[in-house]
Amino acid sequence: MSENLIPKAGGETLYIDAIRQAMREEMHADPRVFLIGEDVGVFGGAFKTSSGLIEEFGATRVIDTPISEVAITGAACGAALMGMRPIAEMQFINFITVTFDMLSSFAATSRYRGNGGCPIVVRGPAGGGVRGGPFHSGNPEAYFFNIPGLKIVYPGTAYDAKGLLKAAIRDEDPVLYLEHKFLYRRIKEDLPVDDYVVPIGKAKLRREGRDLTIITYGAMIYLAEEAAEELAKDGVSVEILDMRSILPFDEEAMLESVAKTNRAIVLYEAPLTGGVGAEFAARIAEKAFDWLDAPIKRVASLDTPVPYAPQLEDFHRPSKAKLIAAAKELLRY
Amino acid sequence: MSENLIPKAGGETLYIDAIRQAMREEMHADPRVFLIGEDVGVFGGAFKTSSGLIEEFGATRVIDTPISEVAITGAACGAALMGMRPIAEMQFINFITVTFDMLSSFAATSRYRGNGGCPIVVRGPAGGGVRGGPFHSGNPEAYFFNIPGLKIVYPGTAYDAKGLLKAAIRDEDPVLYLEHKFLYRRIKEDLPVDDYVVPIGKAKLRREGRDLTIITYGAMIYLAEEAAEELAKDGVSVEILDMRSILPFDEEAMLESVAKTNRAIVLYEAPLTGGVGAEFAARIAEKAFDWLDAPIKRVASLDTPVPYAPQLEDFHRPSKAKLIAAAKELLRY
Amino acid sequence: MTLTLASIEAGYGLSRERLLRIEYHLRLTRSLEERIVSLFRQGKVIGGIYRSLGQEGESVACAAALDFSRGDIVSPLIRNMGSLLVAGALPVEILRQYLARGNSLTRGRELNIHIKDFKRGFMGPVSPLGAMIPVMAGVTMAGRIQGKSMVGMVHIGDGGASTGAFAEGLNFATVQRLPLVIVIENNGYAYSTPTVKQTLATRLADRALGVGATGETVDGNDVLATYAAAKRAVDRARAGEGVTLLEVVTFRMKGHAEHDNQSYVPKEVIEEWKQKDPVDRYERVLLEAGVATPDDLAAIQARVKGELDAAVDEAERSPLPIAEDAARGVYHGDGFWDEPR
Amino acid sequence: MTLTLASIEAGYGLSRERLLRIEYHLRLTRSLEERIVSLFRQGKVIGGIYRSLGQEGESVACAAALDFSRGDIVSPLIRNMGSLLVAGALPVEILRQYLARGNSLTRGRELNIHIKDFKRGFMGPVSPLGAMIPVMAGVTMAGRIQGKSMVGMVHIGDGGASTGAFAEGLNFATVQRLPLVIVIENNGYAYSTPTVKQTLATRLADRALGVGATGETVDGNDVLATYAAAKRAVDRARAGEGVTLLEVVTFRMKGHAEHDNQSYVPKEVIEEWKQKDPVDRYERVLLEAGVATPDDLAAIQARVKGELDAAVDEAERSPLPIAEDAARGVYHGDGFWDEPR
Ligand SMILES: Cc1ncc(C[n+]2csc(CCOP(=O)(O)OP(=O)(O)O)c2C)c(N)n1
Ligand SMILES: Cc1ncc(C[n+]2csc(CCOP(=O)(O)OP(=O)(O)O)c2C)c(N)n1
Ligand SMILES: [Mg+2]
Ligand SMILES: [Mg+2]
Repeated sequence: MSENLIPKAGGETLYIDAIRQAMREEMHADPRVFLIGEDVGVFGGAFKTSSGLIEEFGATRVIDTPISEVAITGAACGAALMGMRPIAEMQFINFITVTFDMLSSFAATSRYRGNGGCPIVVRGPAGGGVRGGPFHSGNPEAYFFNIPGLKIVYPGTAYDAKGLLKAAIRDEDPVLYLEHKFLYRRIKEDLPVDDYVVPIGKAKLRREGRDLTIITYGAMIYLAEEAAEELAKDGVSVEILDMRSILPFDEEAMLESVAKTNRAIVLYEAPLTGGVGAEFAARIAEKAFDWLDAPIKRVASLDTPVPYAPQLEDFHRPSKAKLIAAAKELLRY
Repeated sequence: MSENLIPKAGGETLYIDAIRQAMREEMHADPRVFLIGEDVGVFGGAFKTSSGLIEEFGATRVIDTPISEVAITGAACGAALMGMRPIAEMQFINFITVTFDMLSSFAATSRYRGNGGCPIVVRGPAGGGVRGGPFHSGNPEAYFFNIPGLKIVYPGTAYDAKGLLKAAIRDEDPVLYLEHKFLYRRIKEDLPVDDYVVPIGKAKLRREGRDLTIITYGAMIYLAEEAAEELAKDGVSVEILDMRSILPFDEEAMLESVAKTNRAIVLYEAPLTGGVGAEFAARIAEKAFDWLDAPIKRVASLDTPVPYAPQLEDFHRPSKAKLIAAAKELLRY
Repeated sequence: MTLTLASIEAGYGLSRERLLRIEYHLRLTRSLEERIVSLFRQGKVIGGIYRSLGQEGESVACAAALDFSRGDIVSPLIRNMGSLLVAGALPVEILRQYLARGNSLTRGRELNIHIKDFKRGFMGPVSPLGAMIPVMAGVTMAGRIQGKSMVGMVHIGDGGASTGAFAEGLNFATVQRLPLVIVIENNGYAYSTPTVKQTLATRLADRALGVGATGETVDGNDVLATYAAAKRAVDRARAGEGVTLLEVVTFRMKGHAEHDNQSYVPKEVIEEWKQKDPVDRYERVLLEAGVATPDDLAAIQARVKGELDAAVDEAERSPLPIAEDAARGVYHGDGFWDEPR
Repeated sequence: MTLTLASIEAGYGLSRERLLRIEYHLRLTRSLEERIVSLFRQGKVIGGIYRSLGQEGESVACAAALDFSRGDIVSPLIRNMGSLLVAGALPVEILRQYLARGNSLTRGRELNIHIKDFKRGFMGPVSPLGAMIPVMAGVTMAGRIQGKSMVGMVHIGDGGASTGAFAEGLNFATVQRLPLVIVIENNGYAYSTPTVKQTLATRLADRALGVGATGETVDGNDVLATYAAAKRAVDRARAGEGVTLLEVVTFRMKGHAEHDNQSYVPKEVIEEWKQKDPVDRYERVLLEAGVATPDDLAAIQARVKGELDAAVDEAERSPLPIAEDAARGVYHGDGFWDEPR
């Protein structure tokens, strides 16, 4: 397909539309790309993320499936081995746990054991704050974080949502792409019209600061900003590093920032214990020890399932208050 | 059943027999306890862990099943809700990934969401060093470590294997019990004849030292000891803390030891990135910062699947050499 | 053949009292759901709602075949509010779920009909479809070990029947000859996916053939026929004859959830199924057979209205959860679940 | 009816050359496995071995029904070494796996027949049973998107058929009308578990009924009958008629792995199945039909012996893996898989 037939989008774009744009443009640019999942075709997806795609690309490239996450991801793996570039949608990212084995045993190990690269993208709505209760609010990135062979990304901006999804689709290895459902229609950005990717593994310095670094990703970048604004009023200069990619992650950017600010808070939306942020903290504790003027703090959700009632969910989640308290503690140190 | 009908075992006991003893004694003591899994009955289990149990307790309490990990663990959950105390065996712990959803969505959340406690034990042979290749050498503890509601234990001694399994069976919450297949017939200890449990959540100080703490669990305790012996020759005094329980884990013991030695290495058999040891390191970095005289080091497996050939697997795994190198680096600090 | 109370009693073993009780539960289900819709429109419901309009018949009829006094347990899906009500869940308990109140059975942690009480005989689902089949296999397995004569019943959709969990659970329960009835609700759609895209099988009950279970298909909008089929299945289970896979053919008259306008369903199909409404049909039977007079039916509706007025009132007055409670009750031992709310 | 070459040609479409090729692959499979056993006894094999004695017939016959020149792909189980050999895997490649050599197809990272080469048309399994069914569904789905006329074939055991992955894959492939043949090897046992404890179904092919696929059961120790059934299934697949679930009834003549002495199998049963040995039976057919003389058969065995002598020699001389390589080739881009070994 010639370059100029690829429809360019861009301009003011919702986070969710950035995802659709990325799929659409990649499907135009590369006939190997297809989308497979429950209700992704005729209905356009439970959140309408893929609306219009079946009309544009037909039912062989936008495939409605039975409720079979193992079959969906397994078929994606098989197709990937045949040279295709499947995008498998989980209706909610929670249901990725149903096919944990396919991803950990088959997809992640495929290249290493000589079975060939398995370039699939598994994407789906993650994250809380939407009153989804225990089964529709998950942040499962840590479950897959000790599984070499996978990649994991979790964009927090529309720009990154589009650029990382394109990078994921073009990647030669399996990528879990977590999209935050709270951001779908709440974040809108002016996106470039021209094709771009956001490289997997590169963090983004969202805010420069001197006194303290908040290392975070996903929807938490906005919480970090709120806290930073508030702390700025007290003259505290906060740096915010949006990791964006979780596996691999940008260790260098993390260490560089800590070398500058000498204080670090790791912020994430999943429960505290065993979260991805533990690894970030551990890396800093090993490799930036000399630069640290204070302990490494983590702010995350409570170690509980995600409760449903607003009062409970809000208490469960990281809050500006907790973040500011952690920051102040470090600054007093 | 009256106390004196419970058959007491003990004496020189293999690690694997400690597991069988625990199951047998608990089944005698408590009619609610039963074992369910593939080939656990007539055959006595792929590793013969349950040999003799079906003869003693009959086929209603030692249940051979189809190859259906979801059904096995799901049925265990249902039975647990009915007041039973099921032990579900995974033939190899790797296959626990097949039923990740049942454990994370159903079992772990059951109590929290008002569905009642779900006291199941899921156990199975874990760990490498046996030339099992990518699918029979797994250490999946980190996959489940960000899932509040579960407990995880990983004994390294026959004493702990027995005591922790008894504690797991008696526990009111779901426990993943990882047993190291390399240790099955290689570790033999003199066990007490009387009933005992090893409480979940308590670490064990295996070796006292002054210069450096190695925080570890599972089969790695022996590697830690080898390294400690060797370092002792150079006058280095190493403390070894066997965590034994992973979720919950004994933060206090960890911090206490680091407060004493001021240097910590976290050692584990799983791949480095996203391993359980990252959380241990993160806790130390937050809560023992003032006591640290050096960075926190981690020694773990390479970030790859487990390869099959001995040369490859040995290189993949943590080694005494790597451990000693890490120790020396810290001591020079 | 003209229908009479005597012929129904002879054919179905249902007394007038039980027939009217079924009618009461049908109306209770439909009206409770209407109350929930109106609370939803008032913005009082937290999260979404999943309608069972058109499926009240099979929900109530299947559960009516159980004997809760013998320890039977039903595990409904989201569209089986009727099963819960038959098992004895109170409307106020369901309303408190939707309103996410602190004294709901889940204390505000879980939504809609995800509630459990084994004493009364029900356990709501978790969201991952299929999971409850193995779980209910385990429930009945425990019942057998414990020497109970209980029967389990678990619901799954045409869509949920495509999950591996369903398949493992069905085979496992069958080979273990457990006293379990698995009801597949073939309501035409799984979200937007029609059953023809879910599977090439034309009878979902045929899944039974592949594992050696008993399979049966019944018109799920025919309350009496569904009751009879469910009763046969329950009797078989109790007699130790193992698993029945009972397919009830019905239709989801609303979208998957409130935001889904069901644009993918042909209008004629909805019209056609409107004619087959299970509650209307059942009421016609009651009238025709002289089991009830129009006044009797009106009295039942009046009773339902009164009960629901009170229930909504009570639910709305129920306390909100205490924020700090979010941290508690994950593990045994912190006393959370022993505290009154 | 007396068997003749002409009657076999007419009935099965197999020429003398192809009939002898099947014989060659049967002998090659059996003999290669004997070599592996002897290497195992010499302590040279890393890890365990899983015998296919008694199952060579169905492995070879099913794969022989594929047309690798059209891009067909077979995904065998551990007991289908024969399928791999038919697809063109070399004995030395399999031996290098068992000996964990650095120049094996998996470079010493994976064991036994877990090898893949799509150019030749094979992909070994991962260990979690059932996973390959969805994966092969995807392979054939891709083939269709790419406009190929390829067919996929994937093997599963009586035990593996109890997995959710199998069920999801079977239903998915069927409803998508994919060109896939799923072979269930009912060999009586899954490890120590007899098929009666695996499922109440008496015919595993009946799983097809529940999803709308075609099901067929065949005597897996009858090489010609199995070939014919597999050929029908492959033809159906290639013609766009979708999935066939082909049950081959056979027997596992050895324990699950070398350490398992099969004590749970009644002696008579083993004796009985010995009489039904597929290789013996096939050779009797060849002799009876005048397709081959005893000398022809001896010549094939001699050829096999010669080839295996050379293969074992080459495998034993193959280099061990380089330790440091363990760290490489996890992700694209480090060049590992492009380097010659
Ligand atoms: C394993 C899993 N995958 C996906 C979903 C998302 N989901 C919720 S309901 C639904 C459709 C269910 O259809 P069906 O089983 O036919 O039940 P119905 O809604 O028609 O009653 C889907 C796909 C889920 N809950 N669980
Ligand atoms: C999901 C899963 N669970 C358990 C196992 C362990 N396991 C390996 S082979 C086997 C028995 C397989 O029996 P069957 O499918 O009948 O194949 P056969 O060995 O008879 O060829 C088991 C239980 C596995 N590999 N995968
Ligand atoms: Mg449905
Ligand atoms: Mg078998």
